[in-house]
This record gives sequence, C-alpha cells and structure tokens, in this order.
Amino acid sequence: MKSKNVPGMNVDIGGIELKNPVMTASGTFGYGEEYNPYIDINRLGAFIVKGLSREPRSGSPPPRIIETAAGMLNAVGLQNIGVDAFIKEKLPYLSGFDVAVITNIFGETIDDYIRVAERLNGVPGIAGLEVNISCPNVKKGGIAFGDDPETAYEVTRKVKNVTDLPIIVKLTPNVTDITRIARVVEEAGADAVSLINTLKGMAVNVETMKPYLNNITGGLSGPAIKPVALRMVWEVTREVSIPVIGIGGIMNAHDALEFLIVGATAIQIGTANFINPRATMDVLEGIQHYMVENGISDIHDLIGTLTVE
Amino acid sequence: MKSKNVPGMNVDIGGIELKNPVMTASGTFGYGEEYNPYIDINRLGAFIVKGLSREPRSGSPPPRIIETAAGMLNAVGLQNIGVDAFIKEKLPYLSGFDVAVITNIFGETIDDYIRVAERLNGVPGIAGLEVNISCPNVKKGGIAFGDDPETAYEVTRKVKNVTDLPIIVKLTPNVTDITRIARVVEEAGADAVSLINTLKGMAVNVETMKPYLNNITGGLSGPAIKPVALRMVWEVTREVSIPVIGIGGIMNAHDALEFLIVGATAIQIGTANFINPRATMDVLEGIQHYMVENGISDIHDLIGTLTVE
Amino acid sequence: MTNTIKESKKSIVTARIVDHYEVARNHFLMSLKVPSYFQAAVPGQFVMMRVKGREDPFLPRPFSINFLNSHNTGTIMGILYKVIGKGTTIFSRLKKDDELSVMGPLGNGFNMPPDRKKIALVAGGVGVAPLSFLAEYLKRQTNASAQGIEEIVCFLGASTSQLLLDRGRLADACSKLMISTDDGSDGYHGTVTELFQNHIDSYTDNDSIVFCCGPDPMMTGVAGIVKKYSIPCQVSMEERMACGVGACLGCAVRVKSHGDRPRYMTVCKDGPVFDSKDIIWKQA
Amino acid sequence: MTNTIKESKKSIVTARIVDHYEVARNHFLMSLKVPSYFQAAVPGQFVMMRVKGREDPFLPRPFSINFLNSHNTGTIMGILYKVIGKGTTIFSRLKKDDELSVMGPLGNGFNMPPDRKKIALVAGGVGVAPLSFLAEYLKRQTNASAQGIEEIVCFLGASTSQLLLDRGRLADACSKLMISTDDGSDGYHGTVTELFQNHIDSYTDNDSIVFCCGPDPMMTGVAGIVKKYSIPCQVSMEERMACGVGACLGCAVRVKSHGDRPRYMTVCKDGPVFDSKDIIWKQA
Ligand SMILES: Cc1cc2nc3c(=O)[nH]c(=O)nc-3n(C[C@H](O)[C@H](O)[C@H](O)COP(=O)(O)OP(=O)(O)OC[C@H]3O[C@@H](n4cnc5c(N)ncnc54)[C@H](O)[C@@H]3O)c2cc1C
Ligand SMILES: Cc1cc2nc3c(=O)[nH]c(=O)nc-3n(C[C@H](O)[C@H](O)[C@H](O)COP(=O)(O)OP(=O)(O)OC[C@H]3O[C@@H](n4cnc5c(N)ncnc54)[C@H](O)[C@@H]3O)c2cc1C
Ligand SMILES: Cc1cc2nc3c(=O)[nH]c(=O)nc-3n(C[C@H](O)[C@H](O)[C@H](O)COP(=O)(O)O)c2cc1C
Ligand SMILES: Cc1cc2nc3c(=O)[nH]c(=O)nc-3n(C[C@H](O)[C@H](O)[C@H](O)COP(=O)(O)O)c2cc1C
Ligand code: FES
Ligand code: FES
Repeated sequence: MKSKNVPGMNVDIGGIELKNPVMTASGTFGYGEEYNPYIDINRLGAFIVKGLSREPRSGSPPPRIIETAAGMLNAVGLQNIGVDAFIKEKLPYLSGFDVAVITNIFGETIDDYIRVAERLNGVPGIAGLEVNISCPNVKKGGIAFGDDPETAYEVTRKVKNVTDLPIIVKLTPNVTDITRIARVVEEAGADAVSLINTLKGMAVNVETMKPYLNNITGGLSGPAIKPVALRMVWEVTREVSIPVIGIGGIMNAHDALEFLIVGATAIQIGTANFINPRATMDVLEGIQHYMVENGISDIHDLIGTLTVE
Repeated sequence: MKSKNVPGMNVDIGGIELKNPVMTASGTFGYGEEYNPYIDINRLGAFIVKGLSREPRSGSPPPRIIETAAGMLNAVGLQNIGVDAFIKEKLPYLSGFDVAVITNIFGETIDDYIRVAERLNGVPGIAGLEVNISCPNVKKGGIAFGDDPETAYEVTRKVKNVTDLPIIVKLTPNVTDITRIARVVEEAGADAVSLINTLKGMAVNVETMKPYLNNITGGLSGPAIKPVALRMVWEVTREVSIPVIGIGGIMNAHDALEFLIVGATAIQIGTANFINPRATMDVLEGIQHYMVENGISDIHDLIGTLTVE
Repeated sequence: MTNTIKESKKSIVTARIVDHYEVARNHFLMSLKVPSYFQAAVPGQFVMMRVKGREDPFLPRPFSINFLNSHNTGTIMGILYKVIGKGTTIFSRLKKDDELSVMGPLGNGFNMPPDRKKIALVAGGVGVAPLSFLAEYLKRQTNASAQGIEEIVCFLGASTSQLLLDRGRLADACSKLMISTDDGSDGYHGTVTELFQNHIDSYTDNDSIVFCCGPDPMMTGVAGIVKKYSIPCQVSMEERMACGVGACLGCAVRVKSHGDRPRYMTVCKDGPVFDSKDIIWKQA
Repeated sequence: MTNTIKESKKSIVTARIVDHYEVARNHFLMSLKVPSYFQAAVPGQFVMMRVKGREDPFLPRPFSINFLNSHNTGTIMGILYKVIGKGTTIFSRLKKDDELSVMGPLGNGFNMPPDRKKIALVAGGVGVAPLSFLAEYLKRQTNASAQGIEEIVCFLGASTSQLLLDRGRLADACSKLMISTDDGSDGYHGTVTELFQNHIDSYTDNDSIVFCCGPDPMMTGVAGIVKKYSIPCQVSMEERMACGVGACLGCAVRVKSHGDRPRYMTVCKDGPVFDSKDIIWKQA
C-alpha cells in the first residue's frame, strides 16, 4: 500500500494521540512479548496492559476459563505482577515499540486505585491510564465500583487528581443504565470512557454438578456479547462528549466498523487474539480496505455515521 | 418408556401444578397452532402465551430480526391480538390440551397491566399469569418497569390485588442487581419469578450504515445469553424463597439441567424452538434420561444441587 | 398413548445431497433426497435449511423449492440459490453426501384461479427459483386437465446473460420466453419490469394473471404496473426469518388495513405468496 | 517498512489432513501436512487446532505432537487424540483433504539432562501421545550421539488391551515395554502407577529420570512415588486453554512458592512440561 493512498487513521483519545484506532484489550495480550512473534506491535494504535494493582496478585485457582457459545468465561482473578514489577520488568520492553502504552489499573479500595495511579505518574513511556471500575469494592461489600454512580464518580475524581496522564474509565456492562455511569465519570474528569468489560456469567458441569470455574462465576467475552456492547457504545456516545472506546466481541474488521459507525473513536480487541493472534492486524487492514473502497479518506468521516430512519 | 421407570417430574410453581418443568417461553411459540404439527402439546409442563396487552398491537415495522453470534436480536414490538381476541379466538384451542396455560401480560402503564389482569381473572382455562415487567414504562419516560425496584413492586402488587391466579413475575436482565428486583417482587406478592427476558442489543449493517433492525435496538436471545441467564438464576434462587423459572439460551437437555442444578424449579424454552421445533420434547426426554441414568427418582432431588467447593 | 401421537408428528428431516454444482457464477443448484411426502408441495412453498450438526450460522435459511422429482429411488428436491452471505457461502462448500436439516414444505404457494387463460411469469435474478417450478407445474396441469390455460409467457430478467437461470426449463414449460438483461448481453436491454411493461397490452383484467418473484424494486415495479391495469398478481415475498411457521412474528410484511393501525402479516405462514395489491409497497 | 517485519512473523497455518483414522475405539490418529519449520519441534510441545472456516467451537484445542516425519514431499505431523467432547467429536468427522488452522509448535518440551542413564516413560491412556514421540526422539539421539542413555523403559497403561495405543512404536523405540490394564486383559492387572511402583527399585536418584503423561490421578500417583525416591520426573500437564501463548493466564497450574501467596504458572508458556516436584498436586 502506497502512503498516499493510506486513509487518515489518527485519532485522539482525550489527549492520547494514536496512529490508528486499533488497540489491544487489557488482560488479553499479556505484556507484549507473548504476541510479538505474531504481529508488529509498532502498527497498533495503542497497547493496553493487563490490569495492574498495588501489590502483585496470584489470581484464582484453576479452572479459570470455560468455553461458551460464541464466547468464553474467565475468572483469572486479575492475576498480575503488581505495578512496581511492571515498571521494572515489563515497561522497558514495551517502551521499545513505537506504540502508545496505556496501563490498565484497578483496586479493591479507592486508596488502592490512588496508589497505583500515583506510582505510574511521571513514569516515562506511559501514555495514559485505563481505570477498570468493574472490580468488586471490598469496602462496599463486593458491589463493583462501576455499579454505583457515586463510587464511580469518586474513584474517577480521585485518580484524576493524582495523575497528569489522560484517564480512560473502563465501564462495566452489568448495570441498569450505563449512560448514567458514563455521564458521572465524564463529570468527574474522565478524558475518555471504554466499554464494555465482561458480562458476569456462569456455566455448570452437569456430570459433576459443579460450576466449571473455580470462582463459580466469571466474565463473559467474545462475539456472544457483541450486540450488547454495540448497543451500549451507541447509547453512551449519544450522552457524553468525551471519546468512547468500543470493546466487546470484535473478531474482524466488520465488527470493528460497526463500533466506529455507531460512534466509537477507537476499539479494543480482546478475546479475538486467542482465536487469531493476528486479529489486531487483520482488523486494521480491514478498516483501511473498507475506507479505501468507500472513498473515506479520514477515519473521522466514518465515526458516528450511523443512519437512523 | 414404562410408567414405573419414569422419574417424578411434577413441580409446583407458586400454586400452578405442572406435570413436568418444561415450558415454552412467551413470544416464541405463537398460540399453539404453529408448533402443534411438530410436538405433542399435552406433554408440555406449561404453555406460556405470547405477551398480551389491553388492546391489540401491530408491532414494529420490519426488519424485526437479525441473527447474531449464537443468538438473534428481535424487535417484534410485542405484536399481539389483544386480550379480548385471545380469549375469544385462541384460548378455546389451547384449552383443548391437557396443559397448564399461562398468559404472559404487559402494558405501557400500570393501569394497562391491571386491566389485562382483571380481564383474565376468572376466565376458565387459565392456570396463571406471567407478568412481563421488561416493557418500557411510558409514564416514566421509557425506563422499563423492571429496571426500578419501586415500579416493579408497584406493578406486581397491583396485579396481585386484582387476580386470583398465581402470578409469575418475569424479570429483565438489563439491571445492576437482579436479586434486588426479585426480592421486591417477592415481597409484593409474586408467587414465582421467571428470568431472564432478552438482553438489549444492537447490530449494524456496515454496507448501508443503518441498524439491522428498524427499531434500532432489539432483544438478544439464544445460547449467547445462557451464561448470563444461568448466573442470574443462580443468584436469584439464593435470595428468594418463591420458585424460580430459568430462561435463556436453553437449546437442549444439558442446558436445561444446568438451570435446574443451580436452583430453577422449571425452565422455559424460547429461541431453540426456531432451530428445532421439537426442542421442548427433546429437553423433556433428555432430563428424564439423565435422571434415570443418575438414579434420580424425583426432580426435586436434582433442583438446586449445585456443589460449590 | 403419547407415543402414538408423537409418531404422527411432523419433524425436521435429514436430507442428503445427491447433486450440487455451480450453475452460474455464485449461483448453485443443490439436489436433496427428501421424504416422499414432499411430493405434495406446491410451487411457491419453501423450506428452512441448516447444515446438519453445525450450530453456526445460528438460524436456518429459507429457500423456495425449485423442483421436485419423484423416481422409484425416492423424491429429489432442487434448491437454486445465490451466494450472498455467511449461510449460503457455507452451503456452497457442501459436497455430495453431506447432510442438511430441512423443515418443510412451508407456507402457501401460488394459487391458480380456474378462470385465467393468460399467465405471465415475471422473474428477476434468482427469483426465478419458484417460478420454474410453477411453470412446469402449470404445464403439467394444463396437459392433464381440461383447465383452460391458453398461454404461459415468462419474462426472465437478469443483470447479464450468464445469470439467466433455468432458461432451458422455462423455454420448455412456457409458451414463450422473453429475456431481458441489464447490460444488454441478451434479449431486451433493460430491466425485466420495463420488458413486462412493454407487453402489458397482451393482458387484461378478466382473463390474465401474473406471478412474480425477484428483488424488491422489481416486484414493486411490477406491482405498480398490474395495479394500473387491474390485473391480478401474486408475488413471493422475502423477509428475514427465524421460525418459518408463524411463531416468532419476525418475518413481518406490512399489508393494507382498514383502520389507522398498521397491519402486518407473516411471510412464512400467511405467505410467502401474497396478492400484490394487499402489500404496502415501500416506494409505490 | 512494516511489511518486511510482517513477513518474518509467525502465524497460524492451514494444515491439510493427509491421513485420518480410528486407531482404537474413540481414539483417532490424524496426520497433517505442516510447514517445514515444524521439524524443529521437540517432544512435549503442542499445537492449538481449529477446523478451518468454522467458528464453532469457539476456542482452539490443544494437542501434543505425537510424531513428526519429514519426507521430500513435506513435513507430516501426527496428532493422536481421544474423542471426549464437542471439539474432538467434530475433529473425528474430518476427512482426508479437510483443513485445520494450526498454531504452534508451542510450549516447552521434555528436557533430557545429559547425566541420566535410565529413563522411565510412564504413560496412561492417550497421555502416551507425547511420550511415543519422546521415545523415538531419545532413541535417535542415543544412536546419533555419544549420550550415555542405557535404557528406556516404557510403562504403558490403559483401561483395556485395545486401548494400549502406540504399542508397536514404543516396543521399537524402547528397551522394554511394560504393560498394564485396569481390566487385566493384557499385562499387569491394575494401574500403571502400581506397575511403575513395582519396578521402582530399578531407578535411583542419581542416574534415572521419569517422563510422565496421563490422567490427573495417575500423574499425582507417579509424582508421589518419585518424590519418595527423589527421582527426577517431568510431567506434561493439562489445563483448559484459550490463547496457548501465555497471554490470557487461563491455563494456570498451582506451583510451589516461597511466600504465603499461592503461585500459578501457565501450562501453555511455562509448560506443558514441568518438574513434578514444582507442582502442587491436588491429592498429594
Ligand atoms: C420464502 C423465501 C424464499 C427464498 N428462496 C430463495 C431461493 O430460492 N434462492 C435464493 O437464493 N434465495 C432465496 N431466499 C433468500 C435467502 O433466504 C437468503 O439469500 C439467505 O437466507 C441468505 O443467507 P446468508 O446466510 O447467505 O446471508 P446473510 O449473511 O444472512 O445475509 C446477507 C444479506 O442477506 C439478507 N438476508 C438474510 N436473510 C434473509 C432472508 N431470509 N430473506 C431476505 N434477505 C435475507 C441480509 O439482510 C443481508 O443483507 C428466499 C427467502 C425467503 C424468505
Ligand atoms: C498441552 C495439552 C496437550 C494435550 N494433548 C492431547 C493429546 O495429544 N491427545 C488428546 O486426546 N488430548 C490432548 N489434550 C487434551 C485435549 O486438549 C482435550 O481433550 C480437548 O481439548 C477436548 O476438547 P473437546 O472439545 O472434545 O471437549 P470439551 O467438550 O471442550 O470438553 C470435554 C471435557 O474435557 C475437558 N477439557 C476441555 N478442554 C480441555 C483441555 N484443554 N485440557 C484438559 N481438559 C479439557 C472439559 O473440562 C470437559 O470436561 C491435551 C491438552 C493439553 C492442555
Ligand atoms: C482472559 C481475560 C482477562 C481479562 N483481564 C482484564 C483486565 O485485567 N482488566 C480489564 O479491564 N479487563 C480485562 N478483561 C476484559 C477485556 O479487556 C474486554 O473488556 C472484554 O474481554 C470484552 O472484549 P472481548 O469480547 O473483545 O474480549 C479480560 C478479558 C479476558 C477474556
Ligand atoms: C421473537 C421473540 C419474541 C418474544 N416475545 C416475548 C413476549 O411477548 N413476552 C415476553 O415476556 N418475552 C418475550 N420474549 C422473550 C422470551 O420469552 C425469552 O425470555 C427470551 O427469548 C430468552 O430465552 P431464549 O434464549 O430461550 O429465547 C420473546 C423472545 C423472542 C425471541
Ligand atoms: S419466521 Fe417466524 S413468523 Fe415467520
Ligand atoms: S492458554 Fe492462555 S495463558 Fe495459557
């Protein structure tokens, strides 16, 4: 492909400049080394790191995953090496690429979130924070931060206060009205929102009469959730003015285009990587191809073009 | 199969005696004539009628359905012939079968619900009401009755007050905490709850840049939603003491068994009928087979037997 | 007791492919071995098909019956289809002896009123599928009975000559075959709607009838023409389907109603064949 | 610029079936044509496989490499598998010339320390799959090099004699083949763990090594035995997988840790072959 024919793909996510709207979704792409043999990480719009917590976390006992119809459940339990080890051991590797590195963070208390955000502030090589508010709030009896508008507001506000980095708040779909949460986190200072995280689900082994996951329930991802994700992204883009990142069941360029058309400024690819390690590249090339075919020279002429009668 | 080997399959749903736990899901089985050529309706535990409103409703313009990964979206728009025509034209046919007929009802205002319930009260041949509270509440600006605990309480209470029939309240999954809604409808007098109704979703045609459904969004059903449905049924059975009916993506006996094991007293089969018109019979036979194989002589020894470590 | 009832019930059947090939670019003819009760099917009826043992695509796909042949070895059903998406792409890769799950015959076929002498078939693209079956059916009826059909003229249109499907069968079964192609590579250079319009004078409201199947704009056009001349016309409609039997109300088509409320019928159960004047045509 | 990098990247390959048959009830051997770089694979490595062009089942399935043969016509990889669920049932219906999407070779294989003279392979059921490959590999190494392997004994167990897989290959490659069956239809009447225990005196902590693959209880049993005698043992672990490369953290296996916090490793990236004493065995 000659440069002069390449359509404009740059997008700005609340101050983070991306060369294209294709990102990896947190927790599905390791820390970069795993898929480096398969794709050219330099071609990604952004790389979102596996969720980081203040201290390292072991995660849940196995079984952690089970396949479902057009999807999978996972209960990895947010296993991660912790923010310090990330900075020391993983970031140097990721910094070697020409890609925006966005760190996904989470905690069990608001204080946890603040500490991780503080620790990452000023660290060279980090372009932004994605704040995962789908985690159970230990202090509030396990109700997720993102379930409750007030808590969502508080965590966003407090993280925003301790960082100079743009913050993307990642929303949970397990709520009655996701637009409400999106509005409050916008108000609290979020520079962008990303959605959706996984839907809470379950599967049972009828031979053993036990849940398939050691954790009983897990997060549903993959094409099964795409219709729900797309609907929520569409709803949210109409209610907030910050950029929206679409996530959920994107397997190919066609799926990604649906999200862009309903109004997402960028998209993340999660579970698809497991099926096709080149999924991010295929999506990127497919979007470019579609734009060329349809004479769209800039991605902004595609975003939010849904026609409703 | 000899009678003496047939395991006990009777269940009691808040006063409605069923010969077995297999029901048809509202809106997926017409008024009985459509699938009568394919199955023996007498063998069903219960027949749930397409949602009825006070007045006939035309429904939404086409396109009304679109396939998705392991599921489908529908925006039929609750088309129905209205409660009066149902009683006159359809009920006599259904009454000819030896099956519990349960009428699913809905409205746009609480008054609508009350009127339909009143109209059905005392009509011979009806075993119970299923109250669909997933519908948008016109008076509350389109927020569904089932999204809001207070409204869910009110509609349940008021319907209960005007009918002598057992009432099953059918819950929407598009909420933050379905156990909360289940608890309030139990308090309001529901004799049972059924869940889940469809998840709200969307799909976009990237060629035309239009939503696939005329209604823009629609209800997601089929195997894609099963993990979410199962999780919600499991959560609700632990929080209420009235019977719970499991619905969502049940395609075969294996799926049905998962719902029974997590605690559902009965199950409904919806979208599966479209793929296999004999799905209800296959599920029934499969449950029986499983019980015989595992030496379970009564279905109650299967319900709620999930083992959690 | 229940068992005896069960046995007499309809069911989805497993149908083996006995022949399958590409008749024209992206168009395939699949021949399936079906139970003998399919012989009762009439032109315009359809079947719902899935690849046996495959869960994806999720929903079955509707196809008109293109022919039915009975030999002493069994009944063979033909499906003439165009590859347009996921389901038809998967079908197109199936080979002899692969199996499908087939539900049908479903819906209401074309209905030939006894007083009609002149028949026009108007077919666009793969819409010819039910009409070739109808032409042969009517010809057989004409030969067998005293029914007074005087002529069957088929107007067959396609984008280009290679895509004029079932040409031979139609030439045999009809009194006359009129061709149109959008690119002028054969017959009239233009749409089949225009071609039909050019011959409308041969038809009258009291002895003629039109049977039509093709893409939406073409059927809309034909419906507009016959309306002007009050010629009865039956059209085979398409809508996305799930159940195929009238249970899901998914395949709604808007029809004329007396009151204010819009009225919908189901393509699968009330159709797929409708009287063209009952339909509310989008652009008409 | 990006393009040159792209070309050198690994990818999922399309592999055509060149041979496929049922070796024993519910057990199949599939031979696939793979790119020549597969020749570098070592025993214990695995591949992730899906039927090409099928979206259901959703996730790829992991299988050990059972053999690799290089001819001048290309490289052939063997997969020996048991039908246990949806994915393997679908695989079992594939025919010659059908295609799979294959990712691999993945993971870390068995590792033969140079100082070991006596090798015991302990195989249960289809767990033999990587061990036949290993036996042949070690035999080739022994022949080729000066490595001091004195004997390779294979303990092969199955529920019944018909399910003693790869018997011929193992008899050829090993110094000795010891058989056990649960039903006593061949060899020792009992489990392969018991059989191995009965011969444990032949092995010592300073010259022996055990390579083991089979069902969980069997590996737990073997791990318990070798622990008692301090004999090094490598086991090939199984867990449900999604990515196969260490990205999803789904295939966790609990390993010993120094602190209080449990510690997990991934079967796909850190394994599938582990030192048996690093694993926290469920019943051990
Ligand atoms: C009663 C009836 C009879 C038919 N007979 C024939 C026939 O004989 N030969 C033939 O080639 N086709 C026929 N069709 C159309 C055929 O059903 C569709 O082409 C087919 O379902 C497309 O499946 P797909 O998976 O390849 O496409 P998809 O990937 O599902 O869809 C591709 C495109 O086709 C449209 N589409 C999908 N399903 C339908 C549908 N049921 N009706 C109309 N458009 C649809 C979608 O909106 C989309 O734009 C008939 C349709 C009906 C309703
Ligand atoms: C590294 C590795 C190498 C393997 N090598 C072989 C081999 O050479 N030959 C062989 O026959 N099998 C092998 N297996 C096991 C094989 O992957 C499973 O039998 C297969 O995935 C089952 O797929 P299914 O769709 O038929 O079963 P499913 O329907 O998916 O599952 C049926 C049952 O198998 C269990 N299961 C599913 N996936 C796995 C898995 N990945 N690991 C363990 N259990 C699972 C499920 O919990 C369920 O109880 C290997 C597994 C791993 C992890
Ligand atoms: C195995 C796995 C691990 C995940 N870990 C995280 C995580 O650490 N933090 C987070 O915000 N989301 C996590 N997610 C959610 C994904 O980032 C994404 O939001 C979700 O999977 C939906 O997208 P998909 O359908 O494309 O996978 C994880 C998902 C999977 C499947
Ligand atoms: C075409 C269609 C129409 C439906 N109509 C109704 C309805 O009228 N009332 C209602 O309560 N639920 C209705 N439902 C929801 C189903 O009863 C059921 O709750 C849902 O589809 C999930 O189950 P399933 O996955 O088995 O289909 C409808 C579902 C479908 C697919
Ligand atoms: S396809 Fe269900 S009503 Fe027509
Ligand atoms: S399968 Fe993903 S980490 Fe092992």
